[in-house]
Amino acid sequence: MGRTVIIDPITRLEGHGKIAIFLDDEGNVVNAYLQVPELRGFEKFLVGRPAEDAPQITSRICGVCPTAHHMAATKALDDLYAVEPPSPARKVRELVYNLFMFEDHALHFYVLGGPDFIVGPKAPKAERNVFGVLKKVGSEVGLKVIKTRKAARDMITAIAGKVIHPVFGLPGGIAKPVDESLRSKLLEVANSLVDFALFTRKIFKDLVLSNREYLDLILSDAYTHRTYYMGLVDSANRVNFYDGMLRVVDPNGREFAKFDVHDYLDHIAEHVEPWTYVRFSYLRKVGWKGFEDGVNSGIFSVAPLARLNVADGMATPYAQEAYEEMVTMVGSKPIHHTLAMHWARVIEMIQAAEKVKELAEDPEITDTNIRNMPEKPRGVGIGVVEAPRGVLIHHYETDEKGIIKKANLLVATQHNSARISLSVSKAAKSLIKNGNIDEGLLNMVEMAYRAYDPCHACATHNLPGGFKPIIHIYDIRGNLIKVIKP
Amino acid sequence: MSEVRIGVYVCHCGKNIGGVINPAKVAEYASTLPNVVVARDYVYMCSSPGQSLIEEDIRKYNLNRVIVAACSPRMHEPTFQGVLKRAGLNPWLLQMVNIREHDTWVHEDTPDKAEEKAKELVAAAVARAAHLYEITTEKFPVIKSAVVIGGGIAGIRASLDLANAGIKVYLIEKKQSIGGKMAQLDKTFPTLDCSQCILTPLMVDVSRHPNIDIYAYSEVVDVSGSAGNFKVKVKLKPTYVDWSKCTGCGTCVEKCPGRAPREFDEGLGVRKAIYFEFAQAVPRRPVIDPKHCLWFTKGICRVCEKVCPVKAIDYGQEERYVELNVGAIIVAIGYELYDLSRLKEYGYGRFKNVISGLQLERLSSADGPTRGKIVRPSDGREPKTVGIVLCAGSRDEKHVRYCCRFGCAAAIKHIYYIKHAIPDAKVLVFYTDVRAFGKGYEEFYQKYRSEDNVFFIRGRPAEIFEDKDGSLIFDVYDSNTGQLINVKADLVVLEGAVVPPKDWEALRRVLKVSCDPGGFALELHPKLRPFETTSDGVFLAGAIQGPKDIPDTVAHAAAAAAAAIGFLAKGYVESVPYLAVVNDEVCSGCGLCVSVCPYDAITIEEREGRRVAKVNSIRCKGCGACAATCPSGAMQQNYFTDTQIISEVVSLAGGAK
Amino acid sequence: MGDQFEPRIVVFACNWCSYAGIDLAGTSRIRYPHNVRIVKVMCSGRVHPEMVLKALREGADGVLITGCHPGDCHYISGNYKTMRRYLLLKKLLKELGLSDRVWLEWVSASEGDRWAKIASAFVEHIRKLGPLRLKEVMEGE
Amino acid sequence: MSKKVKVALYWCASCGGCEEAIVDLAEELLRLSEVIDIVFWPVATDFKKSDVEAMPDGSIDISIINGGIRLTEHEEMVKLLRRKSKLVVAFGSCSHLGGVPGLANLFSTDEVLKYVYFESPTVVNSEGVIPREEVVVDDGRKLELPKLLRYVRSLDQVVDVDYYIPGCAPTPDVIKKSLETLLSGVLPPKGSVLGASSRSLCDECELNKTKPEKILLKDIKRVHQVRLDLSKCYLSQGVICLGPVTRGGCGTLCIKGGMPCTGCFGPLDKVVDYGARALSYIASIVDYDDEAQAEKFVEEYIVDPVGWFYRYSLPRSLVRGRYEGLRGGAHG
Repeated sequence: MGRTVIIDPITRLEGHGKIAIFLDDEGNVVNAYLQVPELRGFEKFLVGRPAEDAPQITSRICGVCPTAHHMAATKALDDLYAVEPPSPARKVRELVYNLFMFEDHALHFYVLGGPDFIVGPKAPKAERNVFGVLKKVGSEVGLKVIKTRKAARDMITAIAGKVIHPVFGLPGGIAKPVDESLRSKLLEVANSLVDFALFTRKIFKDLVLSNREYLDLILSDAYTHRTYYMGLVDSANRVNFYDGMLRVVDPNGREFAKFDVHDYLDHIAEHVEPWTYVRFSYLRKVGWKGFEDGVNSGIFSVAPLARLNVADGMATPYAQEAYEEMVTMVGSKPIHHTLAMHWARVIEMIQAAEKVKELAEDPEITDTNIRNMPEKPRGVGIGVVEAPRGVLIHHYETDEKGIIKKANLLVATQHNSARISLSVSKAAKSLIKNGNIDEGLLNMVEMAYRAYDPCHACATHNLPGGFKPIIHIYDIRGNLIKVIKP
Repeated sequence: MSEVRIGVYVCHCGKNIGGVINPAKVAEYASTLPNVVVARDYVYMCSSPGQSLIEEDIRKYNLNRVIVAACSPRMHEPTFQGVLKRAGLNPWLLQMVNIREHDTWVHEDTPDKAEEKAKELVAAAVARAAHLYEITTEKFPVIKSAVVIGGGIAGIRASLDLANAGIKVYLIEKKQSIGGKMAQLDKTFPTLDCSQCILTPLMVDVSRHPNIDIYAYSEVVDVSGSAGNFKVKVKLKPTYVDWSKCTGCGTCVEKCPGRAPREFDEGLGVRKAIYFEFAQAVPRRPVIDPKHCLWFTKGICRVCEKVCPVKAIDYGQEERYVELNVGAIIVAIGYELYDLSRLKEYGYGRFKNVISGLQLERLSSADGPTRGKIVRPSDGREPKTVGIVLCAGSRDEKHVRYCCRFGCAAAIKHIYYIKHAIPDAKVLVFYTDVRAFGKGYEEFYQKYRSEDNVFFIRGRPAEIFEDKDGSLIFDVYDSNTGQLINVKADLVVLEGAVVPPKDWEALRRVLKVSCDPGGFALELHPKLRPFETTSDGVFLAGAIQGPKDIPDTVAHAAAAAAAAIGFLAKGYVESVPYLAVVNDEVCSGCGLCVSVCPYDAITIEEREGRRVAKVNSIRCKGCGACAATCPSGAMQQNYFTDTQIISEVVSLAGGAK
Repeated sequence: MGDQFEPRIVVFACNWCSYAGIDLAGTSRIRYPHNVRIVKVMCSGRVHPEMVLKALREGADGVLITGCHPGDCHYISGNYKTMRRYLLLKKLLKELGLSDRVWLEWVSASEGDRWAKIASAFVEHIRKLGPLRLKEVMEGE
Repeated sequence: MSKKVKVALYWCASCGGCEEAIVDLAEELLRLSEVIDIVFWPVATDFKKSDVEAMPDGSIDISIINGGIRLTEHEEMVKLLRRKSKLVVAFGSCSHLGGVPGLANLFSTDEVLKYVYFESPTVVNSEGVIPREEVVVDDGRKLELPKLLRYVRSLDQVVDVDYYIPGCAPTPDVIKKSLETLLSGVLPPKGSVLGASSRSLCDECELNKTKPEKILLKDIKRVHQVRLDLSKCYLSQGVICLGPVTRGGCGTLCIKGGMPCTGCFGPLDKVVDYGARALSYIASIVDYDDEAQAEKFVEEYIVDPVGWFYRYSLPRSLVRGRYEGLRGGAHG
């Protein structure tokens, strides 16, 4: 029997991932497994908790995207108590949500995923990190990154109470109104965010798109999968992070389904594998066909690229412009190139910034009518948002006192995990031939993986992080014969 | 205190402890425990050699903690604290271990388990003792005055003793007049002197005494404050007569057309709607009984108003309240007769000629309904055969378990009443035991049991039936002769059981006085402190502590007065040692302690711009509720800190290691 | 188990009612199981739930809190606070699977016999439940 | 260069919020890099476990560890770091008290797996597949998953901890103060909680002075049931605010955010069991002396004692989790 290559764990993404690659006797890849090695059982210990505590409890699933969980849970509460927030409250929520979307994308672009391009995939590995980025773009830019993120996060603190684990979400509204002095700060910040987003687009253009080599890499077959895509769209089928209908397009770009989140059970199912704690989402109506892509496989993906694929466009002018540029450059939709995820992320960052500005300017934002009082819970509450990493669904069932009896949390990375496995093994197959294990394998595999910005903290409520990857190569008898270090 | 040096002293208490476990073994074990410098056992630690043994050790080994494993701390804690004081140690460095009441007395049949338990209790005390610290108490002045509740013979005697000692007394009586049960009696045993003749002079003394204010027709409704400084709230019920104007001439009573059954005659006689409790009433000030007054019931009459020479009648009078500020309270509310109608088989209440001993007193009394003639209530005929039933309701599982302590002697006195009034009468006494225990009682008993036509039958009547002529028929099984006797009596007298007064339950709650199984007030110690209570400054006089005859009542009342005088004469009370104490550094002024303090002893103070809790050591009674509420552990209770209790708990939970 | 399990029981008793009642059982020589270990406090209102949990944590198989009957508290209302803390603690312990291990009983100064009955009943109750060994169970994997 | 303080950062079962908290130090972080030398930080640097193993014992000055202990692999790693470090600091609620994921101690691992892989409504799992610690795939190759521990633990339940930095997550201010203390060289007594207050939150709460003299509760209002007057003490409005029992130092973030304190900074020094303390003061101010009414109150209003009073500290509590008895025989 063949050899086993273990990359454990992958770095620079929020979540502990482990990849095992199996080689046959000819030294070609048989299979690659993405393993997610922990489970915290939030769904279980939410049982017995009062529903109104869910927004604060579930935010602890992930400290990187706590706002996504907090918001999904809060929306589930609106639904549970059948009480819509007053328009001002809804706008404040959306404002906070876009601030969050912005800073999270910024984090990924500059610290986690960006380095691959900004510094370059072929650059020495030791430089392919945030410090490398700073070197490449200059420390004043680095400082700008830090400052801008901080400004956005401080605004979240000011409105939501805390940025790491917000507290402001209540069924039918929010805890505290925005006052004028805060709004004037918001306006300042909003402008700086827009500037920064456009600046980021410029960096991406200059360093990546204008670099043929990188572009080819993005478009290369190694990073391409023809799967379904799912994401939220507004009434005009434009990208919306906070609310809307779930739209699914097939690998050929045709609308496959468009549904209200209440019907998610008809559309989404999950598959269990014994070698990982993560569950694999797939389209119930297409079915689970194993780890393969194509129209007949229910595997779908979410996250920035998916959102752009299911939408007909962006909701804000600059973002729309960048979006059109992307579609024209790639030439077709849906875009199946995993690495274009970074591109999509930049475009979304622009929309988030523009949205923040738009909402900060809205006169209603300082209105004090921020609560509609909930009455009796109606037993079930389902909420959905677009987390930075994709569709996030919280589903609670409660008793008549609003105590949670059952919880189901569908997280972006669960939706992506099947496609991530595809990407990983495809990358591996293209880089491991007849026993020759290219030193570049390590990062190529990682790049494929990292593009999704997968958050296993979310997917499994597991801890993020891990070590720099090491590849272990075993002989037939399973003895270690080679170790590749970064 | 830097280094902890503990001395452990295990008492044999003669055989009480030593007869069950081996105190030497316990001491030996104790000597192996941390911080223990010396451990000994001795036959009687509380004896003077025992005490000096500890005292010497404290000096010799310069101990700074003392543990005494002996009886309950409720027994001898003060004794051993005294030892520490004499040896120059703060008394609160003492830790007692209860290995008698909580161990050897209840685990006699498992001696080795008892010994193991004793060791564990000592170990826990050692663990706790390490965290003891010196406690100093504050002194507060006492107010040299007292409230006496109840104007019966006990209250009267106590009031006079206090007043004569120069203490201001407020005597509270719920009826119109003081005098109580004794005033209703015709004669007193065993001397047979006239009850009123010996009582009324005292009543007059009370009314004349400069140091005594009588609040008649009044009730204590609330008590706040604490020993040395009580605030007693008294309700003055409306009398509809302005006593300040009234001269007590009695014209109103004379002229009043209203009639009502006379309580003083136990329902046998009649009184006016405006009345004195009885002829020699003190104060001699009448009250109107609105339930029977024609003005109040029918809106007519107002005769009393018309005839009153001083215009003292005031139909509009309302109840008033006064607050008395006193240092001590004496409870002398006496007893009440058990409701005899609950002894269904005797027919009291159903049959006119079944009466209570007290009713017989009224029949025999010169100012009674019959002017002293003993007759059958049903037809006024002189009874020729009288049955006297002892222990009517007393010493009876179904009614009250305890003895009334005067029924027997009263019965003998009642034989005298009957034989004296109706020499040819036949008297049958039905008894279980005759308890003639008091001075001169046995002689009294012998004298009257041997009179002609007086028969003592050991047995209780079975069910009593009433004959058409009102006489009573019943069987009695005489357990001495083994015969069943059929009796036909003209009159049956029940020497009834006694219980605490109905209003006692409410009163004892405001006084924080516990009660015994019979419902009577619980004394601090049945032998050593029978007239004090667990509430400092509250004393017991007479039958409220338990049934008593007159001599015992008077003795008890005098003793209570003496105790109260001693307490007041000392001039100060000390703050409780178990005071709540705040750690200012930790306190955040959250104020939850304020919310739970039952004495409003805690306030929140601003200090250097911070809010901090402050305890008022006069008000704090040391319950520790605040310490059990404090979320931060800033609030602690002296002698019961979290650390002290938890170290004890941990040791007990883990057992002797 | 070989020889029968002897529960280790920590009892909190207030000075004025329960401790006195337990003393009375002693002076009246009323027998009850030796397993109980009494901790004196001035008022049951001083007993902190923390102390109860600590007892269980450190090896007690059961904890019995005793105090004055409602209305009889020497400190006016301490026993009501105890009662409320107990009710909350019970609800908490139920979720932690331990509610059977703690009882609250009122014992007055005159109820030596009642105390003996309660002590016997609680010891038997805990004996049936078996040893707790909270520390070992929760710390062992 | 070698004068710099050698610091290792590591995360166990945490959500990543603690790392974000450090990132939120922003410019501060750059300034710090002048005085400290990060010798190990999986999330951002290239050092590996093997590098740590290679270090001589006690060669790391300070190890700052966040996250609860959930896996055997966490145990191994923190034991290794303990051996290599002069000081070990528990960072954030999970490491300090067990944290929100510690609520999993209310359920057995089997209960969790059963729900997640069978009962969850979206799962399609007819063959009853369940992730296993060791799985054989393809032609006999083994894949392994780490073992889940039965009970989540706080760091000090696994290794000796010198200091604690509280919060979920610790605020930049608290982190700054803590690091200043640690780097100052003048160290507080072992076991101290750094960077925060020595008093409860009320001490620094603007609303404390608005408390009425006595707070007595006839009912409890759950946060969604009441429009709080944000200028008055929340507890006095009948909402469970854990400020009185919770260590201050966060600057009353949640209060300012219009929500009551849920206790992430944990207990004060003198407190043995946070939840018991919380429970006791709430029970003490309930305004019913009648047992039946009090029972009704508890039944009606105390809907989630564990979730409320032990939200962040169940593993660090005296009981630690749901007791399942000796050999599984559960009580209660």
